[in-house]
Amino acid sequence: MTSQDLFAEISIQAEDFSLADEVALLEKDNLTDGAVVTFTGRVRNNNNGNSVTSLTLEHYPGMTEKSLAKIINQAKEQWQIGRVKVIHRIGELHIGEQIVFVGVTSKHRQDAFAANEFIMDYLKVKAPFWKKEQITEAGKTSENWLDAKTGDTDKAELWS
Amino acid sequence: MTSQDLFAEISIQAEDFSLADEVALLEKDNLTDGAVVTFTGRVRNNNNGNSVTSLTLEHYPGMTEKSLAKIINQAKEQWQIGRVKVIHRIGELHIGEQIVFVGVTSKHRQDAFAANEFIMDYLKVKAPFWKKEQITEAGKTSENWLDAKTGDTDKAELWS
Amino acid sequence: MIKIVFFAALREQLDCAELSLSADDVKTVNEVKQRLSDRNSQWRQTFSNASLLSAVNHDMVAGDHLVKSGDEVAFFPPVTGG
Amino acid sequence: MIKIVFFAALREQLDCAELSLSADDVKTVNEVKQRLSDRNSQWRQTFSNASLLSAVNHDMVAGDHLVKSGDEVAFFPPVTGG
Repeated sequence: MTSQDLFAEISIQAEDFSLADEVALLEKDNLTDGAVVTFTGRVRNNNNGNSVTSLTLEHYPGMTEKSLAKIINQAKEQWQIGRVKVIHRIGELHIGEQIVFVGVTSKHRQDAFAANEFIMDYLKVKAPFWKKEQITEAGKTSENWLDAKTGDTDKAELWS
Repeated sequence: MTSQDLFAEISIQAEDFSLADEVALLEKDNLTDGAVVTFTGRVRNNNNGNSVTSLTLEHYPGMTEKSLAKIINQAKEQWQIGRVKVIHRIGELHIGEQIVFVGVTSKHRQDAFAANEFIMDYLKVKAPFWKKEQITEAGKTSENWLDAKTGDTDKAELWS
Repeated sequence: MIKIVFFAALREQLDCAELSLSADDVKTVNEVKQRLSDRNSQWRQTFSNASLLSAVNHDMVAGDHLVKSGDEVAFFPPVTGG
Repeated sequence: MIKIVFFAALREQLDCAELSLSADDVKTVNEVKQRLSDRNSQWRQTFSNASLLSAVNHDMVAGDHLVKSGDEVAFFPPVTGG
């Protein structure tokens, strides 16, 4: 594999994505990386015990891409990894829908696992995305912005 | 999600598998687990610097399934995880082909990452599979059984 | 001029997505924040939230970060993506 | 009788996949191994490899594990799956 075959791609998009297509791209003509780790995050129905019906994802265009590129570069400095793909969806998303994808290839499974988890941990506290949830209870719909979890900040700090 | 929706499936098979299909089964009717982590291991072309053309995977039928079930149960005792699927292929596999798949769902991404990596680490040192590699160099083909890596044993011991 | 942008709950509380300030009177992010707080009691209360984050030209920065004409300064709540 | 099975490189070195031993003369996995080593010099050399693993009825065990009639005892090299 020559160096130009290594890539780190970031996509912020409203459309859904295909896990199979993304992994196929990570693996295409890549015969040196035996390990592929993926993380997929989806909208679940029990955030904080409320009955979430959908989420709306807002982001800060420009800063989002820059912060994700920085996070990926930090991962590449710490672990021997090959290709990286990060996808984050924006706009309105319903229960069960995919929100985020991180895919990492490596010669070594430990590096693929660590880099993938590091990217997710840092994305959670550094990338400018905000979730607003729509909740329906007793036939009444309300909205509220999610609070950041202190656990996420603590977890990201464990890496440094 | 009721408890019977939780599953841990193990498949030892000669046939290839579809990452997309496996993840779809892990996610189907599963609205409480927002995190899905997958590991895919593939045959790479540079094991120990030799020019590997293919691998033959042998296993110990019966013990394989029992050891993988034990590994999955240990993961379920340590982390809050939902569904688990482990696939390991046997027989002759060529460069680039998929060898192993581990998929784990969880409410919490940290648990999904940790359980998945734990299962792979333990599979590497506890599950009775053996790889024989076919090497072609200067037009000559030879075969040899892979040596176990002491690093794998060390890594598995880190969890205990 | 300095471009100031707001996101998420902060934008809704201020009912404002973007405004401009003269670069003459503010040297740091904290001074930008002070200037915005001085607009009225609603803004003062909103900016008293210690958890607000700041970015200058798309990089997260601390309050003592210097600002100059042409900069884009952003304020927003802790992020909740992923 | 005790069923003995061999895998991978070990099976190839012994040129044997499976055999049976009377349970009367062996009480532990180590005694099974000793009995096999006594077959001839080739087997003795093969079983002198300290890294060989043992399983009884599909569970990995140590050398002092007891064996009885009807057990399946397996010997194999360190595993290399995944």
